[in-house]
Order: sequence, then structure tokens, then C-alpha cells
Amino acid sequence: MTKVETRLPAPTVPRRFPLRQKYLPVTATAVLISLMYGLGVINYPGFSDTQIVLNIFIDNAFLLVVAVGMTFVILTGGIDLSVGAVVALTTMVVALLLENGWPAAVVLPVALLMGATIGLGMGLMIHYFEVQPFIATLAGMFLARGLCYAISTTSIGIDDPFWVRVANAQLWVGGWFITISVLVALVVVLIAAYVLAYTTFGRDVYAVGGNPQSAMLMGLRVGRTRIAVYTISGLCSGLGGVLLSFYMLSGYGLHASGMELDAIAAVVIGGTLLTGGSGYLLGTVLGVLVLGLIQTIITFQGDLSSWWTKIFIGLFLFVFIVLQRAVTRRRR
Amino acid sequence: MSNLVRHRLFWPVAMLLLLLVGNLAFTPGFFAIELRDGHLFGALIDILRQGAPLMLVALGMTLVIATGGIDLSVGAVVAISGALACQQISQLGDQGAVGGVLVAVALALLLCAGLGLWNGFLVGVVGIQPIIATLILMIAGRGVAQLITGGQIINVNSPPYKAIATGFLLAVPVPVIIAAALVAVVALVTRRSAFGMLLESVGGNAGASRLAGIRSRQLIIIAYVACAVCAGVAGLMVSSTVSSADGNNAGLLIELDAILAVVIGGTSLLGGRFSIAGTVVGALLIKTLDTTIYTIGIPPEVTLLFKAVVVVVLCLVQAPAFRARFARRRPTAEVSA
Amino acid sequence: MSEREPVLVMRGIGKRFPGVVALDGVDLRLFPGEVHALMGENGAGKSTLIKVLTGAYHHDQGDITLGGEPVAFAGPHQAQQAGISTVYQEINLCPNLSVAENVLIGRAPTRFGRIRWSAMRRRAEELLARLQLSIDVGSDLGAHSIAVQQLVAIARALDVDAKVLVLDEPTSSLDASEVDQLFRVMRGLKDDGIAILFVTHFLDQVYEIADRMTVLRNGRRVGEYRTAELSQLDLVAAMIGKELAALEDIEEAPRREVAALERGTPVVSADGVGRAGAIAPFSLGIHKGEVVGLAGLLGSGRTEIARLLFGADRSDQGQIAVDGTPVTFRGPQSAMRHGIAYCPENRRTDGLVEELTVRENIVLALQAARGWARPVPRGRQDELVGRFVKALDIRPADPELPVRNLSGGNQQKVLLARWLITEPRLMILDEPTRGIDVGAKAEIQRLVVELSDGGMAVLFISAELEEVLRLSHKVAVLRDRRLVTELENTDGLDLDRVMAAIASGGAT
Amino acid sequence: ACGGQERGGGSGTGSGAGKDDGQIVMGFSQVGAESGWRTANTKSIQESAEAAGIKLQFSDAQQKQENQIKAIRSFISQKVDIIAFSPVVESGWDTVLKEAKDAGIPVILTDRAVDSPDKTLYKTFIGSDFVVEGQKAGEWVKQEFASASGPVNMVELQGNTGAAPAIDRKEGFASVIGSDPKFKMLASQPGDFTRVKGKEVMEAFLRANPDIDLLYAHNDDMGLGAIEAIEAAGKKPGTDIKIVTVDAVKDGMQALADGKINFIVECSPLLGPQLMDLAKKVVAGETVPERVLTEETTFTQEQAKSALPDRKY
Ligand SMILES: Nc1ncnc2c1ncn2[C@@H]1O[C@H](COP(=O)(O)OP(=O)(O)OP(=O)(O)O)[C@@H](O)[C@H]1O
Ligand SMILES: Nc1ncnc2c1ncn2[C@@H]1O[C@H](COP(=O)(O)OP(=O)(O)OP(=O)(O)O)[C@@H](O)[C@H]1O
Ligand SMILES: [Mg+2]
Ligand SMILES: [Mg+2]
Repeated sequence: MTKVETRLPAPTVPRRFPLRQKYLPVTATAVLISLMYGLGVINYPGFSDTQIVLNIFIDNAFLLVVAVGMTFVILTGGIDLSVGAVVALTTMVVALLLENGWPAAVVLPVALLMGATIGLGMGLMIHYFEVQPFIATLAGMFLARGLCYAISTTSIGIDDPFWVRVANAQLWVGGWFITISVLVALVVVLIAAYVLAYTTFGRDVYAVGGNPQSAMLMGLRVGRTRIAVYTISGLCSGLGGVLLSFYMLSGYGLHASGMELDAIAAVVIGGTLLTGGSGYLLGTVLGVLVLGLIQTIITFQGDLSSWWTKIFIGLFLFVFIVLQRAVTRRRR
Repeated sequence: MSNLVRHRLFWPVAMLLLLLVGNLAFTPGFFAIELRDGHLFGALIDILRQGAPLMLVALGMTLVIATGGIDLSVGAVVAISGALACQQISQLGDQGAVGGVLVAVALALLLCAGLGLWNGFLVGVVGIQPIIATLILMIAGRGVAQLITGGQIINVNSPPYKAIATGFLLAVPVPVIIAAALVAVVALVTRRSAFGMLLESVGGNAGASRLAGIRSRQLIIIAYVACAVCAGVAGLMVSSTVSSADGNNAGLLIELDAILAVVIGGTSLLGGRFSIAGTVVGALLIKTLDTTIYTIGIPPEVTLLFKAVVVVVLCLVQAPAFRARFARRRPTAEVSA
Repeated sequence: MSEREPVLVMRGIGKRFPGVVALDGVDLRLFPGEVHALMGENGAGKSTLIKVLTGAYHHDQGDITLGGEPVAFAGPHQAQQAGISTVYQEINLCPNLSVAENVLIGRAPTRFGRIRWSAMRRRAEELLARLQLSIDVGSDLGAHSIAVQQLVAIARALDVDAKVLVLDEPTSSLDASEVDQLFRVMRGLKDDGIAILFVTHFLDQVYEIADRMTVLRNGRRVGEYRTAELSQLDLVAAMIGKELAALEDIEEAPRREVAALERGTPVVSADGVGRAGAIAPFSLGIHKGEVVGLAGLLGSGRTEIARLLFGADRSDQGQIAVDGTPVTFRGPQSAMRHGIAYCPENRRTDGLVEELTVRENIVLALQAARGWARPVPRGRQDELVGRFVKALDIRPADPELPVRNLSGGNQQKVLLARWLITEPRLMILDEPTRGIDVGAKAEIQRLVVELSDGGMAVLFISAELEEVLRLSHKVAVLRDRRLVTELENTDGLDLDRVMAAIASGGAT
Repeated sequence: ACGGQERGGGSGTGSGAGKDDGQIVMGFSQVGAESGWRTANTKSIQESAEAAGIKLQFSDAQQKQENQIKAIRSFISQKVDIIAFSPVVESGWDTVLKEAKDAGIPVILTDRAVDSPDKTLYKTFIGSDFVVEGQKAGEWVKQEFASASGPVNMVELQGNTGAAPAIDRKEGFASVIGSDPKFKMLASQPGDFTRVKGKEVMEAFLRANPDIDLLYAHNDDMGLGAIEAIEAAGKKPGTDIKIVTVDAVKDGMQALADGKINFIVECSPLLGPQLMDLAKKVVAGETVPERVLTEETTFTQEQAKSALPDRKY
């Protein structure tokens, strides 16, 4: 081989996409939600009331918080099936402790700590023993629900004055109100969005989801990141459980049944890939809105039998997702 | 021996045996199998018979998971299949007519195949993430099942239909035969044709598979159709067990058990390599666990805790990393458990 | 140099995988301010040694000292902290992140825990500029060609304040000018007293940059040599372990004779085929028995042409014809039906299915063409696979191993075998010699010649211009995603003329 | 949203502006459609609403309390005239009920009470008492086995773990039986209110306990499933093993008439007419009793035969 001495000009490379392709799914989702909202406004009187939109937030604040935690997990390519059960367990523990006269100031951190601990446990199992996340978190789910029933099979009411006050507090802005839970949920969303976009840890989450093997070779602490996301998810479930206990003022083992699916659905509808590495927290918020909006429309419809309710929810989801897909589809 | 221990299925099988032995301790005649009126009876037979629907659903799920997908709608398909079959049969003049029942069964399975096609279309052609694509049918499908039954439980009084779940053929319960046959067919088709390998390829690396000229669309659709048909057969069994169709409760949460069975059997949820034998063992393990809970009489309040413990223990002994730690302390890790 | 203390010493390193002894008592010394080449055939254990060094693998035997202190890294993170910066063989980056992040993730500039995105972009641009790469650092890494990705990986390693820099085949898909630029940077680092461990299969590059080298064979260390004291032939002999006489075997293929070729209707021809944003419309015909080489810089659009001809991407204009008959490719399988095969450049993402075995990976395309219902009989599979494992010298020669356990070069051979057994009429080879050792490379070159002599049309893409020039009857030159000219490979054509054509955009 | 549109348009004038044209609008939040019983309940309410000229905003919560709360909140913002719902659980309604109260919308509970200390949050509660149902079953058992000398071996099929009827029916039964040492509860497992599960669990019971005298199932469906298991094991349901269940759906009554079940405690889903009456009174501002029991009874095999022909569900 002869040595080539000629110096060639460095390649000039044109920018390929003027609009960042990666923001397209979120944008499309937002547009579709507006359309759906418009549909509601046109069809149902009273739908245009701003309170309706706020109600969606009020009714889904806990789901939003849980979905935030789930977003972290899914971004690393994992999944957390335990969230619904941990939420239920939290309501149960909160109710039990309050019933036994513990002060709210102690119960609150205990609840959060418990959620985080369960998450941590699953994270450790997933990382150190290489158990598939699905199984580890399914075991977590059994465990948490099991503990609920072990505590009590009936629901326990909450009448702690602090809890009741927070639960009934309505923050009025103009003619509309939101609850404290909504505020908490929004703060959580903002913090989480900041963490994902602006901290080293947040970017590690994306890297691990992109390719864990590579991330490890790049010198990132994959194990730490992985354990951390499950802990965060557990913490969010704990917080979600606290919010739910505000919402319900009771603890019950059957609370939040199937919430894991709602949370996963919200995250995925929001454009996050289940395989990890791609997605935005804003998408998750939109995903929760989609689910809430569908439910609101169904309630406003008001004359659907139980089965038509299900069929319509499925139909709405289908139309939404196919449209979303059609808009964002890239040509091969 | 150490080769045996290292085998992928060693720990699930060991766990299965352990549970069975545990049952024996509580119910002395647990392993006894007797021939009564020319029919096989016994606890082990019951487990096989009761486990047949789960095994079938898990079997189909294995194929879907091998493509890197997941099918949440199987429970709804179980319900729809039973509902349609019962609804058809209940309208027959003579419910005992074998021909009429066959038509009803065929119709139900055809509908299930159609539902599978729908899932496969959404995943393979439209390109929707499997979990969401099948979530649609999971929700709407329950509605459809209830629509068919009118929200009521449809009763049928049809000996041929009842035979699907409670009959015997050559002393063996019919559902066991059906499940075994389907497992055999799927195993043969996947391993004797190139279907299994191509499926694993698509699940392992979809991009590379496309560039190798594999028609992944076709494979994905087939996998979802097969999954739905398996679920459909399971649905027939479930409704035939009690000669009635319950649109809301039939197959409720079976998707979770099925996925668990597949994963216990050593198939990764990320797709790629799959093991049908593993799935069968997984399904049997789960069913045995259920039976154990009833026979030992574990109080309902702690049933889930018990399940959690079993799953955790199983995961841990299966995890190579865990065993490595264990083995380091005790070089001869040949425990008879 | 030897009077100084080595910065890194690996002694008696042993590493076994199930069924394979990858390393067996290997020693390695690295001195500050030297470039040390690690040489060996495919599968000799180079990458494994590097992964042991950085803690990605745990070794079974031996010890490592860094700066006199014994070390045992639990993982690459710790190695990095201790001052060992590594570029691994396969590009190990995150395609879903931006280029800037890939360069800097793990040590992004922060203020109060907040990543300073603008500073990060600037820093990444600076680092890439050292390698003369100016791309939009905000774009996703996955959108870039493999060569660009390789440069990004190098840039990442350069940023670290390292004592030891490890480069595992960093040049395998770079063209000459990029390699030059890399060497310039490496020399600068060397002058700063950094020890560089360098792996490549290009002997010229070794002799250009390395001060000393360690040769591995079959997981054992053959010896440590000063570059100046070991001739190329001796080096090859040490790597291969054969007497000099046997070295005739690895003579590279001779230059092609254009005159011998008869051109009728092209097997495959493109007429004004193009795809917006990827490649400008081009026309190109490839005839029976002809080898057409594509020459160009990285990102010039060679891979794009290959993908369009294979139906991997859809063209949005123009017409492709097979044997003169217009065809429309709706995907790779329709191209395959017309006897076209495509061996992609990025074997990890586009080529291999890592979980499957060597055998399954080899028969994959053949099987896909037949459809799943008509399996290739096992006996025939074994026969075909056995033949190509032997012909391409795939090691270890066990077809039932998962392909992910093979060394990089052997994986490349598996990919080649996959397409060879389909006996295509047009074979598109995108960087087929990437990461392949000298012996195997000559083998592959000879194979190309043989195949084309046997009537196969070949589209040959390589970052190594000499290779393109040697094998091709015709060289198509690309620049900025545009096919600028076609040069017949007659006596007059030499490297300089091709380079000039690339540089001038074909205006010669 | 195909068929929905026109119907939605139709409801446009109705809801919200309900009071203007005099038509009462009732928001009803149903638990779900988890059983035939529930479906009959829904149907009864829908039909009687139509008969009573009340416009019904119906919402299915799919067994989730969250959804019920959401639905009630939505009813409030739709400004319905009256809200009725079957609470999934007792606790946790205070907040949303207070919202309804603040909005001046009266609330009627059906099927199940809430445990709020503030009784002004709802006007009345109409429904059966699950504990009483369990007691009725227990009393029958006590009577039936009054003359039995040896111990009576019992097994129990419970509803879903944690579900209110399951807990109360178990409790009611136990409160009657529990004091008597003659009765022995060999096993008690959830059969999730379904036939399939009932059959499966019963099979396990039969295997573990060769000598069962009585089965108490929390609903007919589980009992029907258990009958299949008993027959498959070669025993005669109703004779070898006595069976008592709750609900009295048509299939259960049929089995009762056939002699396969011995006793059924009725739990009637047909509270629609009573509910509509109450609703009208409440909207008109009349006072209504705090607790209204549904009209229900119990059935023996003889009674079943005569009641069967005009059993509606
Ligand atoms: N993860 C693994 N599991 C099993 N065997 C492996 C694994 N990684 C490497 N090997 C084996 O170890 C040997 C050395 O491989 P290694 O990758 O170090 O070779 P190399 O010298 O880097 O070759 P190349 O030039 O082709 O990159 C090979 O025989 C390979 O098959
Ligand atoms: N600078 C770049 N920015 C964005 N995309 C790029 C860039 N360079 C290459 N790509 C993309 O990478 C892929 C391969 O690029 P291309 O065909 O231009 O490379 P090539 O000519 O084969 O050169 P090489 O493989 O040596 O880089 C294509 O998808 C192309 O669009
Ligand atoms: Mg290597
Ligand atoms: Mg290229």
C-alpha cells in the first residue's frame, strides 16, 4: 500500500432535517389532543368549561405522578408493573398509620420512603441478579398487593384533620379551582423534566436506554442508573399513593388496580419507546391527558352501556394512535 | 450433574417438583392417579387439565414475545371466543348436534384469527408499539365479548361442547390432548420449518432481518394470529368447563400469567430466542402454584405474598449472577432442591 | 525508552470463555509517550485483552499494574477514572443521543448540577474539529455513517485527561485523510507523554505510527518488538505462525485487466435514480463479471447508492433496471429475487443477529429468500456452512456458537458467507474488509476476483482506495452525495487521479 | 365516535338545561359489568329511568373507585339534577360528595353505603345488606343441620379478596355459625365470583377434603361452577354435599329447582323502580327515609319451582 499524501477538504455535510424530527411525535400528539378536545366542545354543551380541563388534572394527578416515575423506567428500556400495587399499599399504610394516631408529619415521609424502598429492592434485584424487569416488578406487585391484604381486606377511612384539609382544599383561580394534588403533580413533572433534560443522571437514563452495553463501555454507571430509576419509580408510586389517599381519603387494597397499565399506556402514547432511549416527559403528560380526555368524553356521552363504553375507549385509542402514527411516520 | 444444573430449565423444573412434593406432604394421595370408569383421575391430571388453557395462551404468547412483541389482548380473546361459541350454540335448535357445535367452534376460532390479524396488522404493518396496539383490543375486546353475551352469562346445554373441557379420549382428558397436540404442532412448525429461526431473527434484530430479506411483516402477523387462535382455543375450553360464557370474567388477567409462564420458561421479553418447552414448564408451574394454594389452604389474605416469595425465589435461583455468588461461598453448589 | 518505568503492565493475563481460551498468560507493557501496536489475526485475543484491561471483562488469571499500583477495575467507569481512555472495536455509542452528548456524556460541563448545553456543544465541536470533522453536533448520532460514528468515538476518548489511550481498530472504516488526521492527533498526545495502545489490521499504519508492538496469536503472546527491528514479513509470520514460504499465500490480488471484460446489457443499471436528502440522481450500470468500485470521502453517499440498489431505501426518482427490464424494488426481498445481495457496512446493527448461531446467521438470507415454509435441509445447511467456514477461515470453526461470541473480524466473515451462499448475480459489498486481518483480507480480495471471473457483478465499496483501484474494472467517484464521474480502470488510472477526481468533483 | 354524535346532539338540550324543560337528569355511576347480577341491576335502572321519564347519564366505572369519583365530578360539572351511584367501597367519598353538596346536587346511594360520618352528604341509601344475607344463609344452615350429630364439615367459596360483598357475606355467615363448635370450616378460598374459578377451587377442596357436608358460596355463579366439580368427582350436589348460595339469579334458581342447590338467599338487583321513586321525591324536596331496603327474600327448593317461571334475570 502506498501512502496517500493528498490532503482533501473536510467533508461538508448538509443539515438533514430543518425541523427536528424527534420533536414531531410530541407535537403531533399535542395537535391531536386539541382536535379531540375540540370534538368534545362541539358535541357536548358544558364541555368548553375550563373546569373540565382542570378536572382532568384533578382526577389524574396521581396517575400523572406515577407515569412520571414510569417514564424514567421505560426510558432505560425497563418496565415497572408494581406501581399500581405500591400506590395501593401506600394508601393502606397511610390510612393505617393515621388510624393509629401517627402524626401526618411522620406518615408522609414514611409513605414516600416505603415506596422508594420497594423500588430500590426491585432495582437491586434487576441489576445485581439480572432478573428480567418484568418478573422482578411483577413479584413486587404481588408483594405490595399481598401486604395490602395482610394489613386489611377492607378499606380504611382517613379522618386525620391534616389529610382531610389537604384533600378538601380547593385553590380558586378566577372561577375555577384545582387541588393541592394537581400542584404537587405539576411540580413533580417540572422537576422530572428538568432532571431528564439538564442533569447528568437524566442523560445517563437516555444512554442506558439507547444501548446498555455501550453505555457501560462508555464508562457510565449503568447499574447505578438502573437502580436509581426503579427507586424513582417507587418513590413516585409512593407519592402517587399519597395523592390518591388525598383523593379518596381511604386506604384499600383494591385501589389503583390496573394503574400500571394506565401509566405504561400514558407513557407510550406520549411517544416514548418501550425499548428505551427515546421520549420526553412532556409526552407522558400528554399521554395522561389523552386517557383523561377519552374518559371525560365517554362520561359526557352518558348513554353508553358498559360494553359500549369499553368498545368506545378502545376505538378512541385506536383512532388516536393510528393518526399519531400516520403523522409521525418516516418513509423508508 | 453440573451440566444438568446448568440447563436452562433446571430450576423451573426443580421448583415445579418441589411444589408437587410439598403438596404430597399435605395431601398424601397427591401423586395417585387412578383409572375410574376408564378415565384417568388424580391431582396431577387435574393440574394438567386445568393448566391446559393457560398453557395454550402462553404458547401463543411465546411466539409473539419471540418477535419482540407482547399481546395484552389474549384475555379478551379468550372471552370473545367462548362468548361467540356459546351464543351460536345457544341458538341451535338441537344443542347436542355435533355439526352445529363444530360450526360454532369454527366460527369462534375464525373470529379469533381475525382479531389476531388485526393485532398483527397494527404491529407489523402500521408499526404501532405492540403493547399499545394490543391494549386497544384488550379494552375493546372485553366490550365486544359482553356485547355478544349481552352482559349476561350465556348457558349452553350441549354435550359435544362440554366435551371440549370435560371429556376424555382414551382415558386422557380432552383438554390435555388438545393442549399437547397444539404444543406439538407449534413446536414442529417452528423447529422443522424455518419459522422459528426467522422469528428469532426478527425478534433479535429487526433491522438486520429486513436487510437479510426476511418478510418480518408476514411473520409478525402469523405470530399474532397464532397467538389469538391459541387464546381462542383456550377460551373454548374455559367456557366449556362450565358450559357457559362469561364475557367479563373469562380469561381475566390471564395475559399476566401467560407472560409470566413464558418468562419463567427462559424466553426473554426483549425477543429473540424462545423455548416452547420452557413455556410449558412455566405454565405448569403457575398452575401447580395455584393448586398448592388451595390445597395447603393458604389464607386468601396472604396468597399474593406467597406467590411473590415463590416468584422471587425462582428468579433468584435462576439468575446466574445469584448462583455465582452462592457458588463462590460454597464451591459444591449441588443442593438437592 | 526502556530506561523509563512502564505506565501500564499486564502480566500473565488469562481469560477463558465457555469453550474458548481467549487469553493465555499474556504480558503487555506500555511506556509513557509511545504508540504501542497490538497485532494479531482475527480472534487472536486483542479486543479481549483490552476489555480485560478496562474491566469490561473479569480475567481469570494475571495482574495489572497502572503507574506502579496494582489495579483491578470493576468496570470501564473505574478504568476511565484511573486515566485509561478507550475506543472499543465495535462502535459503542448511543445512537439515540446527539453527537455532542456522545462525545461528552459522563463528563458534560455542568454548573450547579445543570448541564450547560451550549458549552457542551462548543466543546464537542472543538474536539471533532481536531479530527477535522464539522458536523451538526446537535443531530442524532444514529443518523450518521459509520465512519462519522467512529470519529465521534475517537473524539470522545481524546477528551479525557488520560494516561493511557486505547484504540481498538479506530481506523477500520476511515479513509486516508481521516487516518492522517488521527495520526497527527496521536503524535501530539504521544509528545505529551501519553501511552497509546493501538490495534489495526493495516500494516502500513503500524509502521507509520507505532514505536513498538506486541503480537498475539491464539490468545498467547508471541513477542514484543520494536517496530524498527521487525520487517513487515516477519511481523506477518509472527502473527500467522507460518514459515516465510507460506506467506506467498497472502499476496494481495493483482490489478484487474479491463480489456478482458465484455460488456453487454448491464445486470443492474440505475437511470437517474435518487433520493431527496440522501443522494442526487445518478446513473450507473454494472455488467456481468464486472467489478465497479465506489470511491469517495466519508459521507459522500456510497452507502446510499448501495442501499437504493438493494431496495433498502426507496428511491423517489429514476428507474432501476435488471437485465434491461425496469423493476421497482419494494424492499430488500424484491431485490433479492432479482439476484442482488448486499453486505452492509455496519455489521452490528444492520448485519448480524447476535443471538443466533453462526450457522443460522449464515443461512439467514438464503432461508429468507425461500420463505419460512421451505426450510433449507439441515444436511445442506451443514454442508454449505462448513464449506464457507473453511473457505473464509472463520474461527472458532464451530457453527453452533452464538455469533456474538466471535471476534469482530470473524463476524464480518460470517456476514460475507451469508451472502455468498445465496449465489447472487450482483453482490454489493460495503466495506467487506473492515476489521479483517491481512491474510483474510487478501483472501476476500481474491474471492472478489474469482467471483467476478465467474460472472458475478460486484459493486465494491471500501474506504481503502488502493483496494478499490486494484479490484475494480471501473471506479465511480462520489462527492457530496453526487456521483461525479466514472473512471475506467485502464493503465492510466492511479490513486492520484482518483484523488484528484474526488477533490475536484470530477472536473479533470 | 360514529353513532355517538347524533345521540350526543340529542342530549344537548337535555343535560345541563334539565330543569328548564322539567325533565329530571340523573347521573348514575355504575361499578361495572362484572357479573350478570350487575348487568341486571344496570338494566333495571335504565329501564325504570325511561319509564319514569328521567333522563339518565350513565357511566361505567369498570370496577374502579377512581373512575366513579371522576364520573361524579363530571356529573357535577354537567349540572345534573341528582346523582346516584353504587359505591365500590365504603370509604373515600367525602371529598367528592362535598363537592356535590356544594353544587346543590342531592346524592342517592344504591347497593352499598359509605362510611362517612357526615350523613348530610347523601339523601338516602337503597340496597340490600350483605351481612344480613350472610346471616340468613347461616341461619338456614343451622336449621338444616340442627339434628346432625357429628361435626358438619363446611367449605366456603368467597368472592374477590377485598370486595365488600365477600367480606360481609363471610362475616354474616360466620357470626351465626361461628359460635357453634359442631360446624367446622375446612377451607375457605376466593372463587372470584366466577363459575370457572368456583369449579377450579372446588376441585381442589374435594381432593384435599374427602368428606364435605356443606358448601357456602358467596354467589350463585361460584356455586354453579362447584356443582360441576362435585358431579365430576362422582358426588351428588344437593344431596351428598348441601349447597347454599346468595343472589338468586335465574341459573341459580334453576339449579335450586333441580335440587342441586339447597337454599338461596336473594340479593335483588332490581332496585330501579324504587330508586326512581326516591329520586323524584328528593328532587321535589320531599323528605325520604335514610335507609331503604330492597325487597328481597330467600328461596328453598320448593319456592324456587314456583318462582322460576317469572324470574326475569
Ligand atoms: N463474549 C465472548 N464469549 C465467548 N467467546 C468470546 C467472546 N468474546 C470473544 N470470544 C472469543 O475469544 C477469542 C478472541 O476474540 P477477540 O475479540 O479478542 O479477538 P480479536 O483479536 O479482537 O479479533 P479481531 O481482529 O477479529 O477483532 C475469539 O476466539 C472469540 O471467538
Ligand atoms: N454528516 C452526516 N450527517 C447526517 N447523516 C449522515 C452524515 N454522514 C452520513 N450520514 C448518513 O449516514 C449514512 C451513510 O452515509 P453515506 O452513504 O453518505 O456514507 P458513505 O459514502 O458510505 O461513507 P462512509 O460509510 O465512509 O461514511 C446515510 O444514512 C447518511 O445519510
Ligand atoms: Mg477485535
Ligand atoms: Mg458507507
